[in-house]
Amino acid sequence: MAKGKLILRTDRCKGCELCVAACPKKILKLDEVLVNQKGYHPISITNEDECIGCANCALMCPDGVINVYRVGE
Amino acid sequence: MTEKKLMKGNEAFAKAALNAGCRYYFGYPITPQNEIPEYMSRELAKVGGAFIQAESELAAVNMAYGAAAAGGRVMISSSSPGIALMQEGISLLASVQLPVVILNIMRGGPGIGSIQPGQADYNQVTRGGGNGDYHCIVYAPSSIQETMDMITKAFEVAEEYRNPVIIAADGMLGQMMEPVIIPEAKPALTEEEIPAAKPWALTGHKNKRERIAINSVWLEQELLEDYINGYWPKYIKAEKELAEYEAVNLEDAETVFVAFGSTARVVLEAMDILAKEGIKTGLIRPKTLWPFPNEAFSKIGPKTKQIISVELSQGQMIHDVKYALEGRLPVALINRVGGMLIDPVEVAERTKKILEVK
Amino acid sequence: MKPVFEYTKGMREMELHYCPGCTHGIAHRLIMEVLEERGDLGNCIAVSPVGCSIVAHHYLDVDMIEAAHGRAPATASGIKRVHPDSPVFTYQGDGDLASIGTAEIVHAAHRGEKFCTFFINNAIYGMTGGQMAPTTLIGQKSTTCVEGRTVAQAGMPLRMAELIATIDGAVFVERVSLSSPAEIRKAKKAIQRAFEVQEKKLGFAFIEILSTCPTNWGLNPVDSIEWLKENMIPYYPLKQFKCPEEVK
Amino acid sequence: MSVKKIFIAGFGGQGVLLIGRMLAYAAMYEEKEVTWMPSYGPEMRGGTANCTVCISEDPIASPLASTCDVLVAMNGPSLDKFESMLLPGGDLFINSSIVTQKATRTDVNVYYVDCNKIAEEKVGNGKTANMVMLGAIIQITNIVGLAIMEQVFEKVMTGGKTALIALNMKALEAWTK
Repeated sequence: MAKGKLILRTDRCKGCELCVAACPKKILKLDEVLVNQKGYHPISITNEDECIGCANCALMCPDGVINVYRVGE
Repeated sequence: MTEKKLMKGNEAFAKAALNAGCRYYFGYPITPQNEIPEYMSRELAKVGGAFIQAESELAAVNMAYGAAAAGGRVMISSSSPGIALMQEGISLLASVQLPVVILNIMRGGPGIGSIQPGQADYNQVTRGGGNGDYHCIVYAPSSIQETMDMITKAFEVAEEYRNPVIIAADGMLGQMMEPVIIPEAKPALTEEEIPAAKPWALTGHKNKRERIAINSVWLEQELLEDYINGYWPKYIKAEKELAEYEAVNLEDAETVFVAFGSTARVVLEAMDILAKEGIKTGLIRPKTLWPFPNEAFSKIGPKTKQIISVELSQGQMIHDVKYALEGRLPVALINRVGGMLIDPVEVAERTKKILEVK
Repeated sequence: MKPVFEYTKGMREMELHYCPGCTHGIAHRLIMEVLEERGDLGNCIAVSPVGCSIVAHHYLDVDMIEAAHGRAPATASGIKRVHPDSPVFTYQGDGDLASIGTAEIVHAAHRGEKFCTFFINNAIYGMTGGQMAPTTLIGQKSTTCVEGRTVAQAGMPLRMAELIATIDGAVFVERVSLSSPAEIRKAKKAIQRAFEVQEKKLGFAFIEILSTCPTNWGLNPVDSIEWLKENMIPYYPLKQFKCPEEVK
Repeated sequence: MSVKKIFIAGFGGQGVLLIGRMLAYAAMYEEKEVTWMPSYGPEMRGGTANCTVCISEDPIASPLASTCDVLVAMNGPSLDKFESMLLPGGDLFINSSIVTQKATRTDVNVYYVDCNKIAEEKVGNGKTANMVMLGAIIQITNIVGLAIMEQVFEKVMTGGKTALIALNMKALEAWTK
């Protein structure tokens, strides 16, 4: 069961993948289909249940795409 | 030798300097002229020259001051705010009469401004900019080829007049590509040849001549006055001998445009548009901004009723135009500022408005 | 849901123009987080440089002025004289601070100016297209050293934090990196201390922030982070060079 | 003066400036007058790019275009922004691999070129998408000859790149009306 919940503002994403590299659970990935209005494949979550809410992704994100919340509190 | 090459302006300018025998270049990154220091960093060492990426434009101009005093053939380049920072050094170069070619790839100002093409450096380059009584000789090319040819000439003029020469090009010329014929490479002065070629240069007296001192400070003002009066005739000579311009259709024109640099090219196209509507126009294109080609204005025919200065500024050259005309004809301004370019259709439309108003 | 991380209100609601993976966005955010937490967003006055972050004033929700290239510390010195109790900082890149602006930064430190300087070191000129910076590493390629920087041509890269640390007026000097979540947390702690030093009027506070420039390094953003770790940190060690007792 | 102005726009990285440069080389080798003027800005990834190429038998006055004879839209925003620049009767080339909308002009000739698909399927190399577009421009406008392009490629693709000449020539001919 997920401990963390990510709210993504994918319109701001530039597909740099710094969050992908920082995620300890490896549950972030660029969306292969979607292209945002800036012309980038934005970030997406492959398995929401595994998120531990560590916020490493948000710390690494230069563009303010990711907000992180604790589930159930 | 006469094979045409498609070259980006800035690279062509650097190549022209190299072929003119320039062996020393000092610069600092600033858009839109970065290809010049980049080219020099790659090529100068190959021909026995030297490139330094200075810590600032202020350092670059003072490196040029040193290298020129030592007898080297030197070019520096920058863009408008960088040239502003160099003004201390330019005044210094003029005060001690050292030849340096200064390439200004102009952009929109004031302040840090915009990185798009501009001509609001007119006052900065023609009115000194630095302190004291001096002039820079200023060329204003309108194509890549003309810039290359003017650079070639600028080194000769700088050394003949022992004075800084500015080439006032702009971001459009620096960034565009055109086919060019590269000027023939001239041999550069070797270190051994400097004493004979430039007897005023610092080379060490070798116990064979009196020591040379290059100084800008004069604690006895009487001596400074004598010194300034002593070199001033070269500027009178320059005014007589160096002014250049291109005139198009002055005899027939009812309206004569005055424009320099890349703006003159836009005006040429506007003239075609106006001609199709039966409006006869001509053009005076100053190729030197100092000395200003006053003589061109005496060639304006009796049919001309209106002069229009077209500039990428709030109207800086227009004052020289009015001075040259001595009040004979009305002068209007068509302009854009801040790095905005003007296009031929706009020039044509605004011209018609000016002519209707009268 | 309880927030673990929410984008700081110190960042204005607009997208950043920086290239994908450029760490300016992280540095901007950390400074604004600290100011927000201190309740200082409304009091702060900041100075932006010339370089990619010349438009920082678009993004940071504090009063700002853009300085001429390299002159931010002089501008900040003037601001601080009028508003001695307001938090003031400069945000400068390696061309701005370590090249054209060396006189101003050295003398701001020398006077013990009571403001903070955040020095973004990414070892290259970004905005003008990848020319050599004073901090470019030996062997690193740039458009004005296409074969790689050599000592003979350009000397050894300048270590600004070490240099500033030799000046008595600089009382807090630290070098941090934006290369991992853990390092980012440390960087934020250093920024907090720097503002405390300023608040207590102890002297000049200087933080060098190792950053990436994927575009001009010719690497993707993730590889750029690795390059920073492997190449920059060995030459630019992460270290707190000076810290007054009052903020330890 | 019969100056032909070609305006090419798209995302940075789509080879927009390269298409223009290839046209400029070709015109020069055909002994024509030519200018190539790029948009320029701060070095930045992910921005937009455009360039203007002017080709003429006579010296070219302004290298800028407020109107153009040929418009090439490599992405959607470029079509929206620049469609009105095209003179009536002009040629409009749209990269239909990326541009989903249709042209709104009815007084121009519109060509939809599926650059990426043609590059991948017919040429066998997705990177040649911009050369597929260049081929379409040349075939329709005859602004330069297709034959001269081999000479252009020989000049710009030297050393290890000579192997790419045949591939690029194939790309130029891949699109057919």
